[in-house]
Amino acid sequence: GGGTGGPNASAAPDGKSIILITPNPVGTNSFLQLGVKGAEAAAKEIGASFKLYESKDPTSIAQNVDAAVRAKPTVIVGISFSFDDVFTTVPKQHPQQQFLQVDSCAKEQAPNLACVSFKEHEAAYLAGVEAGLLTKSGKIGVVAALDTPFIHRWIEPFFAGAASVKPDVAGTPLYVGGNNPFSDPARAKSQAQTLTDRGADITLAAASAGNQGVFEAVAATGAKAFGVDVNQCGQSAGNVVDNVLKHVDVAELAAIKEIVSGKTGGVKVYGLAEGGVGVGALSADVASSGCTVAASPDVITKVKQVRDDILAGKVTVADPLQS
Amino acid sequence: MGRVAGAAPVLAVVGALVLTTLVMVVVGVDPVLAYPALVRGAVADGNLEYTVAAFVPTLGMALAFALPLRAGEFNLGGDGQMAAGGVAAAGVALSVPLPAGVAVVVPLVAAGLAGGLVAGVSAPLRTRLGLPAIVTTLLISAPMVSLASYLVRFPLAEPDTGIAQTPLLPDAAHLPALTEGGYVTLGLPLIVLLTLAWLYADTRTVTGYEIRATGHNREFARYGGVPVDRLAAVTLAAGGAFAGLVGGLIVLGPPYRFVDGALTAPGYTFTAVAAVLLATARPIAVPFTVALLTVLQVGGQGMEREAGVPSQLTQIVQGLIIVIVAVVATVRHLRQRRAG
Amino acid sequence: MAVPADPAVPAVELVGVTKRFGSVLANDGIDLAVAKGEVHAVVGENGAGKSTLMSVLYGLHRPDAGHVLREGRRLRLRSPADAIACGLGMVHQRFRLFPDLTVAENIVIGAEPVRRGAVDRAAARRAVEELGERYGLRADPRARVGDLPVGVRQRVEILRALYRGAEVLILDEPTAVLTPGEASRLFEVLRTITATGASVLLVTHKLGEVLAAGDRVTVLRQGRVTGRFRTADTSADELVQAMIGRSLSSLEHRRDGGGPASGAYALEVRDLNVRDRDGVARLTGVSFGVRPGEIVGIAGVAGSGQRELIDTVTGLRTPGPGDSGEVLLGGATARRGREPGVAYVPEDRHGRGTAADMSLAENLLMGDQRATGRRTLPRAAVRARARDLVERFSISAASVDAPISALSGGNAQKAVLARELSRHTPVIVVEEPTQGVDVGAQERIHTLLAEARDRGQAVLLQSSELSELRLLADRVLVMFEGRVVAELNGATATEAALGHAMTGATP
Amino acid sequence: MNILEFSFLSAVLTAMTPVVLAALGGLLCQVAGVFNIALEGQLLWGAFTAVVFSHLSGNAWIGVAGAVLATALYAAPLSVSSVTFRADPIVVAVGTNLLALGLTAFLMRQIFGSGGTYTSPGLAGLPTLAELGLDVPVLGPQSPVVPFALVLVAAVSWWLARTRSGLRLRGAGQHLDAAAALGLPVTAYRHGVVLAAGALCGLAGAQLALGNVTLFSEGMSAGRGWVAVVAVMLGGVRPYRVLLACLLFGAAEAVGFRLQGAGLPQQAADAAPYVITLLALVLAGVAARRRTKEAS
Ligand SMILES: Nc1ncnc2c1ncn2[C@@H]1O[C@H](COP(=O)(O)OP(=O)(O)OP(=O)(O)O)[C@@H](O)[C@H]1O
Ligand SMILES: Nc1ncnc2c1ncn2[C@@H]1O[C@H](COP(=O)(O)OP(=O)(O)OP(=O)(O)O)[C@@H](O)[C@H]1O
Ligand SMILES: [Mg+2]
Ligand SMILES: [Mg+2]
Repeated sequence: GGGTGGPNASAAPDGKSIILITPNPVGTNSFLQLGVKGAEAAAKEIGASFKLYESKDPTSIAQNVDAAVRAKPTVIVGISFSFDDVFTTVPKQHPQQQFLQVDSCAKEQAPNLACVSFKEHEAAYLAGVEAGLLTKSGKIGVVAALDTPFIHRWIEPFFAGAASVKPDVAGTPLYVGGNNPFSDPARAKSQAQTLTDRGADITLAAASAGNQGVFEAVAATGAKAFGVDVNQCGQSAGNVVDNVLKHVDVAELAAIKEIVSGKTGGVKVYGLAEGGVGVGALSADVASSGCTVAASPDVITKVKQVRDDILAGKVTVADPLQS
Repeated sequence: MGRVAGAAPVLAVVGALVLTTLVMVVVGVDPVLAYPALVRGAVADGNLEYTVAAFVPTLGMALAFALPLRAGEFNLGGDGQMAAGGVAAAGVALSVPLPAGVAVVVPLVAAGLAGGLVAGVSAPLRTRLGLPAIVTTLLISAPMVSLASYLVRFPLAEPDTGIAQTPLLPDAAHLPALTEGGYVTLGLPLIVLLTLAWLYADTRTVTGYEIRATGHNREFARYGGVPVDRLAAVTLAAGGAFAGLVGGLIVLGPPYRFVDGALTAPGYTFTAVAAVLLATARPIAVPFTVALLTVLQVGGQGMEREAGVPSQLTQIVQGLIIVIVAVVATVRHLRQRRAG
Repeated sequence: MAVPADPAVPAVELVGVTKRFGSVLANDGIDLAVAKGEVHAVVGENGAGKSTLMSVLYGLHRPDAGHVLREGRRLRLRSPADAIACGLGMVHQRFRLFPDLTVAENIVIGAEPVRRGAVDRAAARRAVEELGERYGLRADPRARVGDLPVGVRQRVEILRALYRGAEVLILDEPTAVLTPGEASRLFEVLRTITATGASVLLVTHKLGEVLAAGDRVTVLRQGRVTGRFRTADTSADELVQAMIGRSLSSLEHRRDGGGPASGAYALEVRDLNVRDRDGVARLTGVSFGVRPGEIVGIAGVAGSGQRELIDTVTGLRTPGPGDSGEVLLGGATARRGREPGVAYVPEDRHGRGTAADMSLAENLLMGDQRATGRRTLPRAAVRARARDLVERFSISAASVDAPISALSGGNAQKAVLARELSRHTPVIVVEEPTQGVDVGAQERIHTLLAEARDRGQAVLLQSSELSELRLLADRVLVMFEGRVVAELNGATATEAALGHAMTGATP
Repeated sequence: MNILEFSFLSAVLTAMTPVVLAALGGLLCQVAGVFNIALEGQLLWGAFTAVVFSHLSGNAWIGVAGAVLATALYAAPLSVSSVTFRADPIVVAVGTNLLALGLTAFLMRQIFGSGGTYTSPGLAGLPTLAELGLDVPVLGPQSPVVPFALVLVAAVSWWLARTRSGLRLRGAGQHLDAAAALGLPVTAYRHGVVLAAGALCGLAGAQLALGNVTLFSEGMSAGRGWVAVVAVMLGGVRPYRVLLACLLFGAAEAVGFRLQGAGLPQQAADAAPYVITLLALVLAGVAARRRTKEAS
């Protein structure tokens, strides 16, 4: 038997606490998993208790935010665009409560709401550069969970990056869709096979739990894949070139620490410059990452050069969300 | 018999409690914390508002299933009808500027019409081609959800945001709220009124009688001059209209837009099917079975928040309770059979 | 236990059987012995307990007291399977066949010949054909049972029992659903069966059959035996006396005034032609009329077009492209769909005439639900109306709120009649009004029909009971292959003449 | 060209094998007169237990056997409550479907230490026929379960049509009381088909998690059990028709994937299998209607 509600089981009256609210059940969603990881790390570091409220629709998001406000934690963290609506109104009604929105920012931002967002497209562009350099067939693809506007921050920049080094490269995006887009590895594998059947030899896997299916598909045909969010090279040794990294956990941890230390509100954008996004090829320990890009030093060199160009403003990566 | 019938729900609750307590103890959750958290999560601390907010669509979807069922037609396409209604409401509210008052009514009417139309398609398929409604409603549902999703993703999409959703509906189209939070809207009295109207019509009107006769024995009803094909079509369309209306109510309520997937994610359709079947052909019991399942679901989230019960466990508990209630609901019949 | 006095041990014997359903004492200490090779009839009013007794014998009900002996040995019957194993077979009034299986499959199921792991279909077919040959029960072993007419389905039931080695065959109201021709063929079959030493228990309401086909007869009344007779030594009157405790008043149902009704037709059919879905002509050039105050009978072997004719007249037939002709009611063309001016007592009480799970009151309402012109349906009014009908037509029912399935067959039939006759429509169409109904109720139903006529209603009466037609009808139209081939005077036509006309031979 | 066609066929077969197996279970229940919509949850449970047993034993076939047994066991509450206690099988199935979601996610955390997806290089998946030395087109890249499923369809069809027990099962489904009166153990049949459906869903889940891919992720049945229910509704009690319905659905889905590559929106690709199935039904219905009309 566990938690009996003893004195140290949850937050002491004036102890610190963090409540993270997700828009959907965390389940297989690798991005939400990272969010949980970051909040947990922050709680550990600042000595706070941590609670996770999982929602399933806008109404339950609102209910969870309400319940969180009643619990008066140190910070309430909401993750994703789905919080734009609630975080427009609720923080204003509760000026004493600190809020943090990860990955987006409510339109009318209250002073007690801090936001962190990412320039995923910059990292995806770099991965595209790698893909463009490595593809032999000149055909690359993306398997994404669902055709949302957000996912295009990976797709178009990935293709653009590839085209920047191999102008005639053809990119095809496929979406898993169906009944459970974020956790249908068999369908994702089938999609990836469709791509390899058409000659694609590099596929970016952005399908959450479906990624493993994509890796299995490329492994069977000798093609290669890219992972997203975290280092997924170890999940399918020898088949994953690199990953489009998005350090949600790191950024979240930093943001929470700032709020706790009194620096509230504001928007922080994490791009290549801030180290919030990137690809494995840029990191020092690429050799031990298990990623196959480690075997192509020329690719690594090129990627680093493009990164520098982006930082220097010589190359701008278009953000598909900015129409 | 009356005593046994009265005892059945009590037995179900006791059985479910015993089993779920057992599960909690086994997996290390303290029932002493969990149960009060479940109750509070459903009715206390301002949560009642959200329970009502879930009760309204579930009850609406229960009507969407129950109404055609009385005429012997299975409507399993609630998701598609609801999505069609929701997207119709959003489309109308966004594209046609209307004065206050009408701005709420017109989208809701559009929602009902859209849902009714989607469900109504199954009627001629049934009467002309002999395709059972249970198959066609289910098959039509998925493409309808996809269509709504497409519309929200492209023509009706809000620009510059990461998720597929429509822009905020104009203020005039917001359903008037009955509570501060805005989640209990005019939808509550509307659905309650419609439920009462249905209960009344079912037992006390000619049409209700004819619908029931059709459900019990189609040939008998036809023999008695009941236009059975038309009634089947009407009940299917009316069921679809309820589902569409639910979609409209959700969209015109907070956050006042169609968010892709938000209508179908809570699983109102099948919760409602379970509630109606649990009511075992007694329409009057439907609001109560709906309330039971809604409290379980909304309260379950409270249990997750307060007692640290993982969401998987809530699903386990809810699954067990549905099974137990289903079994106990029939113990009555079993006893009768033994006595016979 | 007493050694049987007869030198021949009975094939089967029920001893002191008592069966209670709640407060109803359906069987009350019944003794009944069936000798080998005899046809033993069981008669009694609706609800007398005949079916219950047969169910006890067949292992469907366990008696509260009493037991069953088979060739002197006491049986423990826990289920029909036990009964089958002991050489008992039963043909239920509502057939227990599998509609999607073939005839052969229906017969061998439960005791299939097997060859190399599979059902030996050839052997099964052969077995069915051999049995059919031996007893004169022909049925195509490959046909799907759901496609077969009622008479053939009954043969399948009998064949199944025989295939399972039944030496005692129980038949519950077997002729209720048969045409006279099929019925007489059935009795020939029963004779063939008893000739082999097997016995037959025959439950029926038709005393003519009892006297013609039975050897002995046991009469039940309110769950008890009220008479045992040898058919050779008894009469219908004596049986009736034992069944209902009085004689039937020999009512004269004919119109007092005599002479045929005259004047305009209340119902007229003009040159009706009807084709079925396969394009086969079912009615060809049918024309006739029924005047107010007249009963016109329809006779004919099954499938002669009665079904299509009545469905057209009542508006229940969806007209096909090959249909033509006119139905006039009171001189005006009938509208499409069910015609409110035509009351209709259908033959199929379960499928069409009632909804088993609805209450008696709700069943009594059907067809009249729109009569008030209001959209509401006050429950008190529905109940009051039902109670009134229950009273007027002496339907015996515990409550008008209980499902109609709780009524005995005779009472359910009375309920349907009550509903249709009480509407006082200009035209009444009646099919097989006394099917499965006891003699007392038969008499009452005949009176009701005569009263309707005397009130000036036009009655179209379809019946396979020729005696019923002769008793009630002013004129009898005989149908054959979709045509009206003869019109006879009901009062003077003999059954022989009717039967002759039904074969299609011109008089 | 040729290769493309083979790969298309192969893709349809892979995608639909779990559905076909689950639908076969649903069909058996349908034959016996039990409406089984618990397939989705059982498929998920089968996938989970297959991975657990494979993980524990290091042998994929033990995973398959374990899934078959464990899922038959999982179907036991459905069979007891709906057959013995006569509870509404639809309601019970709604409950067990929910239960499967929660239970697999919960046990996953207990057994593998984390939620989401479980995979490991050490997790034994089913071999392909090519790996077993049978490198033929279409079937080569498939696990042995795929041809087995096809054989099973034929076997079930033959069993239902020709064997003693198959005949009796059909009888029990058409007229329960009559079958009981003939002394057939109808209750045992009904329990039997529900448990058999569980076993088949176990096999389906094992193929999904160890054949189609080699991993378990939460909710990975992803509606396949519902597709199986639809296939049973379409095919009725005829195994080949159910197979055909599954293949039609799978082919439409695969076409949808390919058209997505040519710019078809994802939502249209999602809808395609349902729309095509519905169209096929409607066309068949219209044709049947015309035939009867022409006859007259
Ligand atoms: N299963 C049952 N439950 C309750 N009452 C029953 C049941 N079966 C028969 N009865 C009652 O027992 C009595 C005898 O019924 P039974 O069916 O044996 O009559 P019957 O002689 O066959 O009548 P009929 O001539 O109408 O066929 C009736 O009052 C009937 O309502
Ligand atoms: N009051 C009753 N309640 C429940 N079951 C009954 C009742 N009366 C009869 N039954 C059952 O209904 C079944 C049909 O009975 P039976 O064969 O006598 O038909 P019936 O009553 O004559 O009806 P019909 O003549 O309309 O076909 C029997 O098995 C009997 O036990
Ligand atoms: Mg009887
Ligand atoms: Mg009877």
